[in-house]
Amino acid sequence: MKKVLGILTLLIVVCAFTAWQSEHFLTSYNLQNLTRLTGLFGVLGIGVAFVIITGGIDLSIGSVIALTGSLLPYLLVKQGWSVPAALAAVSLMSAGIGLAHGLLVAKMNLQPFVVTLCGLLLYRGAARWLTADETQGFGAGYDGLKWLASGTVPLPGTGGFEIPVPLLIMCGLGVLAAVLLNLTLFGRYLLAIGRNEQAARFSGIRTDRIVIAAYVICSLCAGLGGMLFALEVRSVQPAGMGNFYELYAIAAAVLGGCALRGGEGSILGVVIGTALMRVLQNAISLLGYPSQLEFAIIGVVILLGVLTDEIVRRLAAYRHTRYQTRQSAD
Amino acid sequence: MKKVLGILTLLIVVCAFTAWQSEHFLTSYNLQNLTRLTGLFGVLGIGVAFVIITGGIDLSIGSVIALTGSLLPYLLVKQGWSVPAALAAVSLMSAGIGLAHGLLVAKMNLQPFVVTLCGLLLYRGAARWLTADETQGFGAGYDGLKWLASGTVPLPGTGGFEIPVPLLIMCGLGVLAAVLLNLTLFGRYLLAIGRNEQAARFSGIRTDRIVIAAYVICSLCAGLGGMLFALEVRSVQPAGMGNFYELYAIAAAVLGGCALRGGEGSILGVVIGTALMRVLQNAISLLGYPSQLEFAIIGVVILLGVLTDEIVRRLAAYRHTRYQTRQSAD
Amino acid sequence: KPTAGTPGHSGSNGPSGDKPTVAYVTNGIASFWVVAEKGALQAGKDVDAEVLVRMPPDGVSDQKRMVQELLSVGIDGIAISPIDPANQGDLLAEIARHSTLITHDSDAPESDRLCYIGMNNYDAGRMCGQLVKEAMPDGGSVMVFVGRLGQLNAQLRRQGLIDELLGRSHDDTRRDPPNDALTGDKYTILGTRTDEFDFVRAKALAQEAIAKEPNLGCMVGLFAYNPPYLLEAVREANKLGQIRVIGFDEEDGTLQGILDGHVYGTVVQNPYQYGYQSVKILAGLARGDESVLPENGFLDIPARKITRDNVQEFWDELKTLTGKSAPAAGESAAESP
Amino acid sequence: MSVTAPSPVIEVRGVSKSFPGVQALSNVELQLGQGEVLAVVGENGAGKSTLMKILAGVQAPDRGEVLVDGKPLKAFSVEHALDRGIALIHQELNLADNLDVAANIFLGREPHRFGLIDRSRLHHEADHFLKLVGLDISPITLTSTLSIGQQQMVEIAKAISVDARVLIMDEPTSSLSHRETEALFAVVRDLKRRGVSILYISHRLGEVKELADRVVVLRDGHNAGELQRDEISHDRIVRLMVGRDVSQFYDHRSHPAGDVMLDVDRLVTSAHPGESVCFQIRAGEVVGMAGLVGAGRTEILESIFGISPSLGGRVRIAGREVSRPSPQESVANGLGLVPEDRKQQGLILSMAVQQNLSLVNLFARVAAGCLVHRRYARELAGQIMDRLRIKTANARQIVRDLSGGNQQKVVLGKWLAIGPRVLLLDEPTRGVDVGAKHEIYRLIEDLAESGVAILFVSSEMEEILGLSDRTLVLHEGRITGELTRAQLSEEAVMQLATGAAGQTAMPAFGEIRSQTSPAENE
Ligand SMILES: Nc1ncnc2c1ncn2[C@@H]1O[C@H](COP(=O)(O)OP(=O)(O)OP(=O)(O)O)[C@@H](O)[C@H]1O
Ligand SMILES: Nc1ncnc2c1ncn2[C@@H]1O[C@H](COP(=O)(O)OP(=O)(O)OP(=O)(O)O)[C@@H](O)[C@H]1O
Ligand SMILES: [Mg+2]
Ligand SMILES: [Mg+2]
Repeated sequence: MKKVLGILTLLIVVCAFTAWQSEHFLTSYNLQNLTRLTGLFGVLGIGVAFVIITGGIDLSIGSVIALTGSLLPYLLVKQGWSVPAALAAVSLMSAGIGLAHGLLVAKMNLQPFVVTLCGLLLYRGAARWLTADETQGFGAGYDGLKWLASGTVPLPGTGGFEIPVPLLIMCGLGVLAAVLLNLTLFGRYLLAIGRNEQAARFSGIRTDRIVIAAYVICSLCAGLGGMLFALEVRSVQPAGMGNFYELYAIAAAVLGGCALRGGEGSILGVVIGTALMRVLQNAISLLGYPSQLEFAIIGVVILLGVLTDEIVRRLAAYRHTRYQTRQSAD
Repeated sequence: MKKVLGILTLLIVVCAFTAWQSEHFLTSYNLQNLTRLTGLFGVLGIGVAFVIITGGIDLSIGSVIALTGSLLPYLLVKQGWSVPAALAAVSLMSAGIGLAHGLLVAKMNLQPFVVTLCGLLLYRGAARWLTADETQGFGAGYDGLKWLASGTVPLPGTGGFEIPVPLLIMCGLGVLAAVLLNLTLFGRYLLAIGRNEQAARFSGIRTDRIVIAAYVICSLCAGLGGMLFALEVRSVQPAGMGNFYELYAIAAAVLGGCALRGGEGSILGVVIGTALMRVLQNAISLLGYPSQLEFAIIGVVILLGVLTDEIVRRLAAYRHTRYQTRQSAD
Repeated sequence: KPTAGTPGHSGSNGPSGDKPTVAYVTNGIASFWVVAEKGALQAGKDVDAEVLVRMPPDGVSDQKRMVQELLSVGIDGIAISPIDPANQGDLLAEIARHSTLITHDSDAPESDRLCYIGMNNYDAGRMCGQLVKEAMPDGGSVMVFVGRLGQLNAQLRRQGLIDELLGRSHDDTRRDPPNDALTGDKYTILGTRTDEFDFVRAKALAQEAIAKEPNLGCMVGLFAYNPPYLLEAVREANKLGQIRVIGFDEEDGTLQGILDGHVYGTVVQNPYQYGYQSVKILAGLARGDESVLPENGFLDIPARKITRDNVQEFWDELKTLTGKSAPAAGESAAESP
Repeated sequence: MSVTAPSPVIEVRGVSKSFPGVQALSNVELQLGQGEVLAVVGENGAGKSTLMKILAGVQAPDRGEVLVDGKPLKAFSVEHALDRGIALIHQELNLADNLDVAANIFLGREPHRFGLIDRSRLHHEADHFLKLVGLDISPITLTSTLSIGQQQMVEIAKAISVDARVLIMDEPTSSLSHRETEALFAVVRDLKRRGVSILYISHRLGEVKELADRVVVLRDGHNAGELQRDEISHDRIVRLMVGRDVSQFYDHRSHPAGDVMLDVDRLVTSAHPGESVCFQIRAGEVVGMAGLVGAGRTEILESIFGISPSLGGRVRIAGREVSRPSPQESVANGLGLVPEDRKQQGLILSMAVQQNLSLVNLFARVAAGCLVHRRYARELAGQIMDRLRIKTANARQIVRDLSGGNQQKVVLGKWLAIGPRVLLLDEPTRGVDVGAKHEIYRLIEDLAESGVAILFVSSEMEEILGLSDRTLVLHEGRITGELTRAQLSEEAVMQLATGAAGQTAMPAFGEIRSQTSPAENE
C-alpha cells in the first residue's frame, strides 16, 4: 500500500501540473482518449504483473500483440471466419503460448528471460510470415467488435465525459486480478512461490502449476490486448505493431511496486503505473515539448520514481532507528 | 568448458550444413562480411557478459550504440572536433553511463533491469534530441577511422581472404576480457559476487566497486561498438540505430554459457554464441528462406540450444545415478 | 534445396544458364513494398528472370548485410532503395563493382548507378501542399504527422509541403526545425509529430493534436499508415468536415475516406511500377541489352494526386494490378525484429 | 531388535538413494512406533536429512519402500505425505518472508471457502499455535522482520499445525537457545502424550539423551546400530556414529590473557538502537556470548566487523581506533567474522574449497600487479587444509559437496589465512556433528593459545560452559552480566539471559560498563 501511495502521489502531481499548464488536459475529449489508452495498456500490465510476481519475466508481449492483432483481422476478413470462432481461436492460441512458456520455465527449468526472448523473435516472425507482411484491417463492419475498443459508455452528470469501453474492461480485469491475487489461494501461493519457491514446494503446493497458470494469464492478457489494440487502430502492420510494448508493460508494473525478484506486487499499483506513463506521454504532447524527448522524459520519470521510493524507504528506516534511540535515551 | 563444447558443436553443424547447401558460404567475400559482423556484435556480447556474470543485466546497450554512434559523426562533422578529442569524449561518456548504472545498482540498490530500462529510453531520447533526429554521416574523409570498421588485413596463404579489422579488435578485446575474468583478482571477485554477493561482502570484498566496474566495462564496450557500427554503416539514424541489439548481445552471452542468475560465463562462449547468431542470419539469406522467417528461425535455434543443453544435463545426471545404483546393488 | 515459402522470396543460388538473377532491395518492411514486390515478381515472369526480394527490417546496417549476402550469392543486378544515399557511397560502389546497380524510390546521383526509377519526394510534398491549398483555400493551420523524421523521404515530403504552403521557392535542401510553428501569409504549420512507427501512438498523437489545437484546420499524414489514423481520430472527435485530412499513399482506409468524402485527397506513388520496371531493366542489362536504360538515367514514375474525382478509377486499377480485393499500401520502414 | 509397537506407524525397508558422486543412503531400515520419540543421529553427511526428505515425499528413493500403517507409499510427493499425516521441519529455513507469520504457518493448508482465504480463521488458528510454541508475536507480523531463531520457531509452529501423526524434526534447535529449546521439548512431550510419533534429529547429544525413547544411528548412509532408552549415553552414541571411542570432549585450557585486542565502547546496533554495549577482549582469551534468540548477539558481531553499520560507539582493534568499521578495514586490521549462516554468508557453495579458502587473502600476494598468484593460493589452501584437517578429495572439490562440519572448517580456514588477531565466531558449531565439533573446539583452543582474541556467540549451553574463559550474557541488546569461569553455571547464564537478574550480576573480571545508553553519537 505504501508503495502505491508514492506512485499515486507522483501521478497526481504530474496530472495537476499538466492541468495547470494546459487547459486542454482536463477536456473530456482528452480524458477520454487518455483513459482509453490507459485501459488498453493496463490490460498488458495486469497480465505481466502475475509473471513478475513469480519472479519471472515476459519479453514476448509485444510480439504476442502483433500475432494476435494481425491474426484476428486475418481470420475474420481474409479467411471469413465468424466472430466467435475467430475470438476463440485467437484466445486459445494466446493461452497456448502462455502454456508453452510456463511449461518450459516450470518443467524444463529454462530461464524466463531466455524463453520469452525466443518468443519475442518467434511470434513476430510467425505474424509476419502468416500475413506475408501485409497490413491487416477490418474494413467496414464488425461494429460490435470495434465497440469493445473504441466505444464509450456515457457517464451521467459529468458534462459529456463518456467512459471508454477499454477502461471498463481493464477495471473489470483489474478487480478480478486483485481478488485473485489478494484473496484466493492461488494468489497466496503465487506470492509464496515468488519469494521462496522451495518453501512453497515443501508445503505441498504444486508450484509448477501455479507458475504455468501465471504465464497463461499473462499471455491471455497480451492476446486480449493485441485484439483490442487491433480493433482500436483498425490497421495492423505485423512487422511494427507492439514493438517495445513489453517494456512499457514491465515498466508500469515495476513503477507500480512489482519487484522483479518476485513475491511483491499490487494490481492497483500496476494500473496507476500504467496511467502515469500514459499521462506523461499525453502531457509531453499537450505541453508542446519536442517529441524526441518523449522517451527521455519517461525514462527520467521512471528512474526518479524508483529512486525516490528507495530514498524514502531509507529515510524512514533511519528516522525509525533514531526515534527509537532517542526514546530509550530519555 | 563443457557448455562451450555444446554451442561450438552447434556452430560447426550449422556452418557445415550451410557450406554443403550453398557454395557461396565459404567464399572469402562472404566469410569476410560474416566475420566483420561477428566482430562488431562480439564486442557488445563481451561487454554484457561482465554485467551478466554479476547477476545483472544491461538493456540500454542498443540506445548507448545509438547515442555514441550518432555522437561521433556529430562531433566530428557537425562540430568539427578533432578525431582524438571526439573519440575521447565519446568513450568518456560511455564510461560515465556505465558508472551511473553501476552506482544506481550497487549503491542505491535499484534493480539492474529497471535502471537500464530507463537508460534504454533516456539515451535514445538524448541521441534523437541532440541530433534533432537527423541522420548523421561521416561524409568523405576520416579514412583512418573508417578503416577500424571496414578495413581488412591480408591473411597470406588463404587465397584472398582478408581479416576484417573489427574481428581483430574483438579478438584483442576477447583475450583481454578472458585474462581479466580468469586470471585477475577482479575476475575472481566478479565470479564470487555473481554466485553469492553476500558471502563476498562478508569476505571483505568491496562488492560495490566490482559491480560498478562491470557496468563501466559493459557500457564502454557498447560505446566502442556504437562507434564501430557507425563507422561501418556510415549513416546513423538516431531513432533506429541499434534497436534490439541489447537482446542480441544478451542472447549471444546466454547461448555462450552465461547464466542470467550470475556467477557463470566464458568469453570464448560469448564469441561463439555471437558467431552462431551471425551464421544463422547469413545462412537464412544464402539458402533462400523467406526473410520474414529470419527472426523466427533464430528464436527457435536459441530455444533448441538451451533446451538441448538442459536435456543433456538431465540425461547425464540420470545415467550417473542409474550407474551408481547398479554398482552399489552388486 | 529449400525454396521460397511465401510470395516473392524466390529461392535460388545464383545465376543459372540464360535466366538472369536480379535482386530488388527495399528500405524496410511495409505494405507499400509488398505492392512493389508484386510488380517485381510479375516482371520476373514476363521477362523470364529470377527475382530475389529483400526487405531489411532494421535500417542501414541490415540493408548492408542483406546486400552483401546477395553479392555473396552472385547476382546479375541489384535495384536498391538506399536508406541514406549520402552516406552509403561505399556500399553502392561495392554493388557497382560486383554487379549492376540501379536505384529506385530514392536516388543516389553520386554513385555509379545506371539509372533511377521513381519520383521526387520533394515534388510529391509540394503536390500534397497543393491539395491542402485546394481543401482549405482560405488558409488555416496545419499539423503534420510522420513516422520518423530521420528518413530522407520524410524530410523531403515535409519540406515540399511547407515550402508550397508558405509560397517559397523550389529548394529541396532547405530544412525547417521540426518543433517550431511556421507562419506564412495564409497558412500556419503548427508542428510535426513523429510516432516512431508505434501505431497506437500515431492515433494518440492525432487525438492530442485535436485536443490541443481547437482551431486546427488540416492534418497531413506523410507515411502511408498515418492518414487512416488521422481520419479515425477526426471521426471520433466528431470533427469530420471541420478538420480536413490529406494523406500520402494508397492505404485502404485513405481511399475509402476519399470515396466517403472525409479525406480530401492523397498523393500516390506507383510502387508496382517501381518493382516492375526495376526488374525489367536489370534483366535487360543482364542480357546485354543497353536499350532498356531510360534517357538521362531517370525513369520518372510520377506521383499523382488522387481526390474524389479519380479515386474510384485509381482504386480499380490498383486492384487489378495487385490481384486482390483489398489493396493495401504503405511507405517506409517499420522497424522490427 | 525390539519394536516398540506391534505395527509400526512407519517402516522403512531397504531404502537406497544416491546423488551424483555420493551414495547418500544404502539399504537403510527404520521403524517408528506410535507415540514414540525416535532420535536419528549420525555425522554430517550420514544421510539423515536425505532419509527424512524421502519420508516426507520431498525426494524419491532409488530403491526400497516406505510403509505407512503397513501400506507402502505409492508416490513420493509432499501432498501425498501430508495426506498420510507426515510433516517435516526442514533443516534449512523454508519460509516465504514476504508473507506474514500466519500465512507461512498455514501455507498450502489455508482455511478457505470457494477458493477465498478465510482470514479471520487463519489468524485465529495461527495465534493458537504461536502461543503453543511460546512465540510471543502477532500472527500478522511480517516474517522477514524475525530473527533466524524466531523463524525457526515459526517453522515448528507450522509443522505442529499440520496435526500430523508423524512429525519429523530435522535439527529444529540448531539456532535455538536454552529457553526456546525447553519450550519445544514441552510441545514434543505433549504431542507424544497424544500419540504422535516423532522423528528427532540433532547434533546436540544432550537433547537426544533427554528426549529420545530410542536412538537410531546412521553412518555413511548405512544403519550403524540402535540404542534403547536405557542404553542411551553420550559415549555409546558417539562410538556408533564414528565407529570408535572418542575420548574426553572438552579439554578446557586456561590461557594467560595478554593485551586488549578488541575494545568495544558504547556500541549501538540497529537491532536494539536503545541499548549500547561495552566490553574488552584480550589476546589469548576465549569469550563466550550467551543470550536468548533475538538478544542481538549477531548484530553486535556484524557491527564490529562492519557489515551492518553501527549507530554509535567506538571499536578499537589492537589499540587502533576504527572510526567507521567496514569489512575491508577489519580484514586489514586482522579481524575476522565467521558468520551465523554459513551457506549464505560464509561460503560460495558452488566454488572449490581452494577458492573459498583464498578468498579473503587473495589480494595479499598478486603477480604482475593484478593477476591471481595461483601457486601461492594453492599452497595457502594446502596448508590450511592440513592444519584444520579438512576432509576432501582434493582442493578443487566444490564446497557444497562437503559435510557440514568440513564446510564450517572452510569458513574458519578462510580467516586463518590472514593470520587474524581477533576472531568473531557466530554459532561456530551450528549443525556440526560431534566429531567435527570436537575438532573445532580444539582449533579454537589452539588459536587462543597462539594469542588470538576470540569472541564466540553460541546458543548451546554446553558449548558456553565448556569453551569460554569468560562469558558475556545479553538480554534484549544489553549486557546483563559477565561471568568468569568460576562463576559460570547454567542457572547463572539463564538468569541473566532472561533478564531475571537485572543489574545485580556478580562483580566480575572486568568492570561491567553495560548501561542503558545515552547513545551519544547523535
Ligand atoms: N540434492 C543433493 N545433491 C547432491 N548430493 C546431495 C544432495 N543432498 C544430499 N547430498 C549428499 O548426500 C549425503 C547425505 O546428505 P544429508 O543431507 O542426508 O546428510 P545429513 O546426515 O543430514 O548431514 P547433516 O548432519 O550435515 O545435516 C551428503 O554427502 C550430501 O552431500
Ligand atoms: N538490521 C536489523 N534491523 C532491525 N532489527 C533487526 C535487524 N537485524 C535483526 N534485527 C532484530 O533484532 C533482534 C536481534 O537479532 P540478532 O540476530 O542479532 O539476535 P541473536 O541474538 O543473534 O539471535 P539469534 O539466535 O536469533 O541469531 C531480532 O529480533 C531481529 O529481528
Ligand atoms: Mg541434515
Ligand atoms: Mg544470531
